Amino acid sequence: MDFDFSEDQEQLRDAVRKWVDKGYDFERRRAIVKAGGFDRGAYGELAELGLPGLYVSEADGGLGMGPVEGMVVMEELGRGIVLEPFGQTLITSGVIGAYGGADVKTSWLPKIAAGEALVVLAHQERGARYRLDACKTAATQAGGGWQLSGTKNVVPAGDQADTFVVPAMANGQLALFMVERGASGVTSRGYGTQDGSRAADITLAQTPATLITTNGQAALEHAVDIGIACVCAEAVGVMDKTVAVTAEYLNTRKQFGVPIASFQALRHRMADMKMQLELARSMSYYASLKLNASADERRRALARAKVQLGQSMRFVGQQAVQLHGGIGVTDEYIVSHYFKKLTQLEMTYGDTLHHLGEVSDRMEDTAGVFA
Amino acid sequence: MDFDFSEDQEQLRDAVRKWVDKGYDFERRRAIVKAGGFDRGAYGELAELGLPGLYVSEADGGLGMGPVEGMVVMEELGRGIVLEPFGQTLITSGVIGAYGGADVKTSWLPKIAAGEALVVLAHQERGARYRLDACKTAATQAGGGWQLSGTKNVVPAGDQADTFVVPAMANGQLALFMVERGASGVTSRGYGTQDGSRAADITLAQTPATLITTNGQAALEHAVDIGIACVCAEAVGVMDKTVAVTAEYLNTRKQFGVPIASFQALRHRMADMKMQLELARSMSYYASLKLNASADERRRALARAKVQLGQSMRFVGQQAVQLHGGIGVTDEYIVSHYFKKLTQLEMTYGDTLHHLGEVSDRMEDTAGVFA
Amino acid sequence: MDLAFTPEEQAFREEIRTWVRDNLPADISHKVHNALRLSRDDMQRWAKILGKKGWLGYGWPRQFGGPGWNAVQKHLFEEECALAGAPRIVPFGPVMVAPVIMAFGNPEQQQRFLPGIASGEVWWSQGYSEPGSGSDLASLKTRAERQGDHYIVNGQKTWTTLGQYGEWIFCLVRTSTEGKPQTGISFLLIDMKSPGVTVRPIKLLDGEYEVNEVWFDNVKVPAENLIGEENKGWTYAKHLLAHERTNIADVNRAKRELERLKRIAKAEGVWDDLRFRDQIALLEVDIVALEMLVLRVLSAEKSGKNSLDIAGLLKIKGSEIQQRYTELMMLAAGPFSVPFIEEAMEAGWQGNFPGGVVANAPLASTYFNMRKTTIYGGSNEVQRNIVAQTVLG
Amino acid sequence: MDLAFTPEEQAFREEIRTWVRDNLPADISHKVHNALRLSRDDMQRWAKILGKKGWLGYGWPRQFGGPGWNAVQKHLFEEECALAGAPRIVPFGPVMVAPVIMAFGNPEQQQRFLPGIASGEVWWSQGYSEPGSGSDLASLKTRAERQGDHYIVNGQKTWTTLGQYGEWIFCLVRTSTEGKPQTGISFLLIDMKSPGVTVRPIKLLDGEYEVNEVWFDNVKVPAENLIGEENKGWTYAKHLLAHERTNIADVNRAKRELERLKRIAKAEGVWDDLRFRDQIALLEVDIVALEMLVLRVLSAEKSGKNSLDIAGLLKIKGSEIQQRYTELMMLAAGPFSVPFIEEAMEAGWQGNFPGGVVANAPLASTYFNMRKTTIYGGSNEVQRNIVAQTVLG
Repeated sequence: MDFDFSEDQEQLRDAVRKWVDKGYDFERRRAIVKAGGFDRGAYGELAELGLPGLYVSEADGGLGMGPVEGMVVMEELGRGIVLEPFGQTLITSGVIGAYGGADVKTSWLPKIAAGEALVVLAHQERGARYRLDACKTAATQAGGGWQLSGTKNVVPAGDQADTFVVPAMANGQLALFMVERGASGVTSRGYGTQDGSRAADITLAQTPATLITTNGQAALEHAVDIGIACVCAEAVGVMDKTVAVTAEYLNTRKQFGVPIASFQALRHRMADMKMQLELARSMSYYASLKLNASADERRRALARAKVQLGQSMRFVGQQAVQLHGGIGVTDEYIVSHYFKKLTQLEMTYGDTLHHLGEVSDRMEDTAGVFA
Repeated sequence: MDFDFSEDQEQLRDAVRKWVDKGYDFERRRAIVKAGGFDRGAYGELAELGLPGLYVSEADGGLGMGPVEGMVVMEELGRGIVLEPFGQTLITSGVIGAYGGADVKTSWLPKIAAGEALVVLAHQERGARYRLDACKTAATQAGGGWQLSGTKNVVPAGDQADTFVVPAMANGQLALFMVERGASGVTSRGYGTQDGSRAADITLAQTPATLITTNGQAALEHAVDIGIACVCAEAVGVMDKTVAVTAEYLNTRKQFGVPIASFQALRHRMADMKMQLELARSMSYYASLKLNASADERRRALARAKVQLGQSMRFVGQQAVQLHGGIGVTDEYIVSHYFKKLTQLEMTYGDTLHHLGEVSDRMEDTAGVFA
Repeated sequence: MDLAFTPEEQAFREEIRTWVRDNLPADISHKVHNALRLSRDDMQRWAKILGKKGWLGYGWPRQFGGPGWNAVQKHLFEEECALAGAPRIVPFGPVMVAPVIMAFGNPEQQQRFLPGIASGEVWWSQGYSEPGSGSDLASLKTRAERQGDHYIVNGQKTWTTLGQYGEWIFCLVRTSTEGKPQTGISFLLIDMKSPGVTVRPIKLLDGEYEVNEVWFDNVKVPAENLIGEENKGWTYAKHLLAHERTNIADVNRAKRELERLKRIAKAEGVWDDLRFRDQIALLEVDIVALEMLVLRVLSAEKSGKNSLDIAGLLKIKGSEIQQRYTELMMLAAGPFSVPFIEEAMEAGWQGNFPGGVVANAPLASTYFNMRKTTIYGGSNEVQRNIVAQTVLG
Repeated sequence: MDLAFTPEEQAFREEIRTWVRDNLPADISHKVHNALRLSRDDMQRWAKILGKKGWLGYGWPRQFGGPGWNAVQKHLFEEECALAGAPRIVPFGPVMVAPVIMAFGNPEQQQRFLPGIASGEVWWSQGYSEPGSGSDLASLKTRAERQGDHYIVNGQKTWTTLGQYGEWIFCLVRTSTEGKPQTGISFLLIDMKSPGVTVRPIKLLDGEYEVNEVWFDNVKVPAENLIGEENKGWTYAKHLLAHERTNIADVNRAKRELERLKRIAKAEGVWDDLRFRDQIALLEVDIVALEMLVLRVLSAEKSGKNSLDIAGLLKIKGSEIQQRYTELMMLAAGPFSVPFIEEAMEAGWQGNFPGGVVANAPLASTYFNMRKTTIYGGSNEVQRNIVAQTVLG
């Protein structure tokens, strides 16, 4: 039982933080939002740090690191509300590494690790909401391979990514495939999202696809759990910065001749924000540290984590805006962008009520970190 | 649309308030609690004011008044956290008046109005929780009359009341009966309750009973709705006094050389208590003013009211104790008794979650006071 | 005590309902019912229709050309307009500055300004807040110096709602720095076309331009535009605040939006999800409770018997409810509220919104925008201070 | 970073678990698991069993006869005791005054007082709060005047937990009225059998006697009972507060009580009610989050690498969780938590509780009693002040 970060992890954190502070300031971010919400150059800079290979084995050209390192990176990217969907790389490299055959791994993992291929998860469909077992996209066998038809919505950077990991129904059960954006029958329509980043709807029409695994339900649940851990860690970074920015504002802004940080009602609100931040950070640790547990244990833990993070994100985001007053709802001032990011993260991979249901369904007689 | 009280109503309020202030102070109440939680003498004093006849027609010796007058009285009794279950009289006289045959009415209503018969609702059974359609007590026809067998729990003043209104299954459907406590086969076991008042378990064994109505489900729902309106009004009185007592304490108690009412965090808590009080008062009006509406409309309104009151009671009660600090959890100081009363009222005739379910089940496309 | 409206009140409601049904343009109500963007023209078109009928100044007494309605009638008018999907009346002219002009302006000012307000021809803005003066409004610094028959105004106002359309602005300006801050403030009407007035719209978090910064650089304002006496402006402003009535709770709009929330919940498949539905049920209870609170205030105003000093409660609860229904609408759509496609918030857009339900397009933006409601009009923290004062002294 | 305990830590836990299983009297754990009344004898019996093993002072260093455990070991000991249904150790002797005697007492005091504390023979109480000094503890007024080789103590303490059983009491007393209030306070050990000491139990809202008023009327206290220097008592008390550790969160007890809540929910038929169950699920998440927070603090203490200044958070969240599980237990039983039958809260009662489930008897009383947790030990309002200070300065 040890929550200290290793020296390597601290170095990793420093490297990412330095890049965010120096390489990804608010002005650059604003320009990227204006240009559509995704910058391949910025993703390339992350690749120069070796980050896309975080989950990729050294044999496949990666760093062979694990969830804690992923958490460290996501926290720092959250602190800078970085738009490029690095978490997608962790999800897809993780799921390919865990479920893919040797062919798929050797074709894709080195390219992912090198930053040459941005691979994202394309699973969201109309009507499924947050359920992972409702899928209309169909996979059929044609010749020696597979063809997919269907539509996936709100795919992160969907019109910019190179390749998709796509769940589809194959012979009555869920399977996971890789689909290249340049393949025949793929159309994508991109748009900005509420947090300033980019997404797209992807339509597949008899599009050739490579099978990752026929154990699609387990793999997709695992993929989404990696996604949840990423969301948790990213959110901790976002909230940490949000709390700091708000504290600074309260100490600067004066009304009635005194800094508004002197008003007890606002001080207590800050204390409550700090509470939510630290509970969230604790549960983000928990999420990442349970990511390699058995599927049952992992699912229960990740659902619990998302419930805590959902509550924390909503409270911290809303209160940060409130404590800023008028300036908190402007586009010019940074805090509203953190708020919007938190809002979108709450709805990513299942919102608070959804995961409360998961926790409720999975309750046992005893509960606890070690129960 | 008019929420002013008439002069008669104001006089009624003054009369009850005067009795509570002068005739039912904290010391007398404490003595009654110690003696078991019920004082027939105190009930008799209410009868001298004519109150038990409030819902009884003038022809039957009552005052022929309605829900608003009932609300006024219950508020004032709540202000003094009066132990004697006057609401039971409104419930039973109301349901007998609305559903009973001429025989039942003329036998019982004059006695109720005169304060000679205290009649209470005995409907709670183990296993039913707050549901009104789950009843194990059985009614069988024997000779020219009915006999009841079964057990009712937590009957208000059950070992002191003269007569019970009892729901029982008769020929496969719920019917409502009157049972005298002195009748054969009745055993009662009395005990104190959390708020200091009195209740009892009542067991009936082939006990002779008088039929009020075979339309028992409708009558019981109506009875409980009257009960909810009483609880709402009583709770408003309790909370009104609780808020006042707490405000006084904050202005008196000094720490760090100043009244603690000067701390903004406590001031805002007071503002939130005031909010809950006024929302509760508004919904208590709503409850009483909807008591004579159609069954559907009445049910929807009373469930909404109980949800609001439940939330308000819990917040006001808990925060009043908190703002008092240590003295708030002592038996000696008055506020804990108000808190316990509010706690018990929340669980009377269905708690907040129960009625939230009722509201949820009954939602329509539009909603509002006049929708 | 009676919950029902009188037959006269019901007949009045019927009359309003019929008239609104016959006169509210369908394209405008369509936008309101779907939270689509309203243009300046939309707002002014409806204002002029009301103005022609004599109802834009629906709270005005007869002597100034208003209908002379009582509190209940005003509420019924507001409710019928809200439920029918009418845009909210832009309040700065008819609701805010007009009562001040009526109460404290001279006959010349009344004749000069009230007709344009009543007809909806002239767009008014409010110049109160300044960058350094939010909750502490009395610390405002915009200076007006008397020079002969005019004032020279210098300073900056901010959070001026819809000020980009403004033709006139009523301002609190500092005419004296002596004594308490409140005592040196005057109430001045300024033509926004005057040289030296600059308006800069502020982009808000949802991408919209709704509030503005307004600069005054040696702006020359005729002394005849001063309302009442110099240095008494604070008193007039407080009078105005006292006239912000129950409509602050916006319960009628909440009822309309609750209906919309239920439509969205059904379309998104969460109406049958007990967890989500319970959230709606809780909101429904909140809205009914708020409506009862509003009705109690109206009744007290009508009878004059009891005064209910609970405006702060109406503001707090009303704004929290506004935030909650927009939050639930967004959460109902979940991932399908995530796309930010500005064109899809315009009426008549023919594109295909992700998931195919264009009604989801404005949900997140509206949620973001509504964060303002607990901040403006006296933040809810300030309101709690006020409520606490009534309880604790 | 690693969530798992080390093999050594796991072996340690096993050792504790086995010992507790073999040594905790079943009649006592039965009472704890069912929230039945614990007598003075129950508490002291368990204390003496621990004392004999050398574990009553489980936080003590070896030099004073303690086991010398690190933060994680102490936590594991607390957890195993809590889950097994051991009574909480009455903290005033072994956890509160002992560390002060170790740090600031002289060798004679250490030899005189520590053995009786370690063995559980002597019952200690705490004399801090006074009727006028709650959150503002430094304003305390109980006077101790030096007269030759002793002090004469006059004044009143209150909220003295279990003081009715107390044999010794450690007090903060005023020995000087000069300078800031904090600078004139001394730390004095007083034999409660001294003439002039009067103890009056205070009846609490649940009918129990748990706290007391303690009067000092010209009580003669030998000067050798002064800890450290005169007028430095505030420093020692702060040291003591700094030693109140993660156990303040009481997360281990919360885990045990969550289990009990689930049993009650099943017995009362609300386990399958999705609405009620969701409340339990939310609490379960709260408890896991609190446990993670506690573990983070322990890890930081163990490694000494990072210090986590979040004791205030542990107190706030821990106390809120305690209140919440008692509230849910009561609400689960609903009407069957309403009877107040005191005898039914004693072990071995043979009566028939209404509805037949005697486990419901203490639920409301426990809920009422737990309202204290957000008040005592520094109210949650004071804790929020402290937390805000760490964030805002």
